[in-house]
Amino acid sequence: METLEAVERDNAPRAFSEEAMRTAEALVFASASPVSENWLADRLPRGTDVALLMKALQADYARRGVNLMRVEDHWAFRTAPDLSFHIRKDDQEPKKLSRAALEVLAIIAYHQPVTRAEIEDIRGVQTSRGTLDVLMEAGWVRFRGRRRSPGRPVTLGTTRDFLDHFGLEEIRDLPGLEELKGAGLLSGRIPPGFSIPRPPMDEEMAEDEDPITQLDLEELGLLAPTGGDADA
Amino acid sequence: METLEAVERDNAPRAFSEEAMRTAEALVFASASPVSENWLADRLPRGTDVALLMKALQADYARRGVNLMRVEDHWAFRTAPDLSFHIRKDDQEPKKLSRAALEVLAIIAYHQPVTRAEIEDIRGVQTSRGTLDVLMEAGWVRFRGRRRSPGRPVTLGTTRDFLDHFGLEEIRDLPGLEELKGAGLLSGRIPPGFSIPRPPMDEEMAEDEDPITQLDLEELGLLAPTGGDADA
Amino acid sequence: MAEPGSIPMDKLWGEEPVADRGESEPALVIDVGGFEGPLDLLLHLARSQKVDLARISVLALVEQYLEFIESARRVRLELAADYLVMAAWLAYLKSRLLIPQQKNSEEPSGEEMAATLAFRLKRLEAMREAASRLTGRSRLGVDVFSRGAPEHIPEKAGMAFEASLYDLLSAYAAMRQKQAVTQVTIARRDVWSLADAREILLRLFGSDIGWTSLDRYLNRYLTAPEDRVTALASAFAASLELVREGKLEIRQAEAYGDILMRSGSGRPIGERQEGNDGNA
Repeated sequence: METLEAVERDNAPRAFSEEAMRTAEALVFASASPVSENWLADRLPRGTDVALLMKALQADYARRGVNLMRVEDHWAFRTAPDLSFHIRKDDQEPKKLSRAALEVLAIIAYHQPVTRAEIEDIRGVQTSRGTLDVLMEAGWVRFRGRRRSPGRPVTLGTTRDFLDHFGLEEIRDLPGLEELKGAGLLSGRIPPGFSIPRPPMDEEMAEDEDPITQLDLEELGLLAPTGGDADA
Repeated sequence: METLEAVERDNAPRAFSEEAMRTAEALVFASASPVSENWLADRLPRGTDVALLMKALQADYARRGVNLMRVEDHWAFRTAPDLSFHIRKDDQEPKKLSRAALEVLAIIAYHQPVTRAEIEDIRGVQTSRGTLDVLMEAGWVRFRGRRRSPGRPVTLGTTRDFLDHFGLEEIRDLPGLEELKGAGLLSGRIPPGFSIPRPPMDEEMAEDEDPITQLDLEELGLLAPTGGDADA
Repeated sequence: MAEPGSIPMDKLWGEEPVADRGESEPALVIDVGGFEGPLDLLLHLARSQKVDLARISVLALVEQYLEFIESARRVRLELAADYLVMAAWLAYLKSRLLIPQQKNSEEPSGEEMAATLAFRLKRLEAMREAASRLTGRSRLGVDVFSRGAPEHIPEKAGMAFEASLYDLLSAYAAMRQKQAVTQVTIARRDVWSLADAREILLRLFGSDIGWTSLDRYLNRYLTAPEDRVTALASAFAASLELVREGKLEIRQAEAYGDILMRSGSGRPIGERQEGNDGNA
């Protein structure tokens, strides 16, 4: 290790310029997979001693949080092994929300307070139980209350986290028909009578809506009763 | 930059340990997209001065082939801009924006938050449907909120990805922003020093010594809400 | 006096301007020989005067523009409304520049209007320059690159989901549109709809040009002779609606006289009971 560092510090003529070293560093960094010395040699000034250069670079990085690793004759940057406590490869990547979940979420956002039946009516397809679960788990959708209508269906709405995640100050910041049209998200052909609802102010209960209670949730099997494990 | 390097070189007690520095380095290095200081703070020893630490790290990397860049309060490693020629990947040139889209992007960047009507006023032409869509899909433009004016039009602005893409730390760094502001070209009002073109028939016209009256451009929705220079 | 026709029209439509117009844009681009709207055309005309934008001869510019529009009409080129609205505005500007300003007139003087025009041209040009300076920067993915092989850092919380507002809105819009099945096909109109007329009036009077005769400017530039009746009817009907919303004011000095319009206070009629600010 010491000899490598000596190589790096020397001001004696090297087999590579600073420019070559910086370029090699950038090339390895930007590459999606480990790069071979031959590949590097093609992209560095003629006559560059790539092996020597890479060793010097490796020495530079030896004590950093990022190391230059050699795998056979290929090179790659990796976070230092002793920091693996902080960085693991095996964890789940953040998941992309499915198309169905996006649609349901958007309907809840625009049409809230909205019941499940109404969501299905708007989408024209049944919503699978999992979709709502995902949105609840993400913390973007909540039970708001119950509609004062036969069966007293539960109404759904969005949460504060929803606004935070999507960069909205309030739910009324959602763009309306004209703006969706203007942005090219809705095409010009819109049937007469087509409208996009203006969501109510946050936290405002609709006239035909009662706030939801813990008891409601348990009764509906939406929340496991404290103690038992009813699988609704 | 010199002060930053001084911070780095000092062996005076720092507000952070080497361990913290290596961890931060690894955390930022691991990610392709910028990571926030808050996110870093959660993963570093309690009480670490993240902003200071990142500046020290930035100084470390200032002359390397890979630089540490700030985008708002987020940090990312990027290859050094001067190496562009060597590492340019000619195979995956990103989709070229149309002239109209570029113009709209520039207007949104310099005038934000800006409404669609204001964009159209500046360009003197309707924005075709695909244009905003393209910019939003690229992740450079977003709906910001709503203007507190009649009709509450939605306002548009740029995203952090926009800054990242164009290598800007923040909106203030937009090229020429200050001069444009100074020249009054970013407000709806005609700046006081703006010379009135003299029509050739001038002599025959009634003598008019009045300064330019403040045309009521608010009607046009032209007034930027940032109107810091509205005292014209 | 200005020299109308100092720009050969053929040249404007010819290869020259088209050449530097960059990539094409689908559909709706209003394209008169490659110009992107009336301001773009005006900017081009102004540049060809080869002087500082702040010192262009507005009158000459107006003449050139109007001549351009006339030529387009002669060859029966269909011009987009934006160009015609601008023509009407410029024709009005020209009259204001030529006729001495009346004392204590509420309307902006010709010079003020000319300054507005020069300002808008300057501002558009500034944005063009800004756009090119932006693209001249080192861009991520073009000149500057991010980590090619990112490593994942686990979130503290278990499952994380990703979606952008754009994802959300485009999913919603596409789904609503798909669901709104309709067989309605709208026949192409050759009359002005109320909505068209309203849009055009708003554009024209949005720039606060003072009392303007509907017949003189609107009709002359906005319509072909055979459409005048429908245009007038729709424009008039739309104008009444706009008056009610406070966006427009109308006056007519005598029966069958010119109908004059100008932009309104912006306050709907119902809300104006207190503090009448002396509007006619």
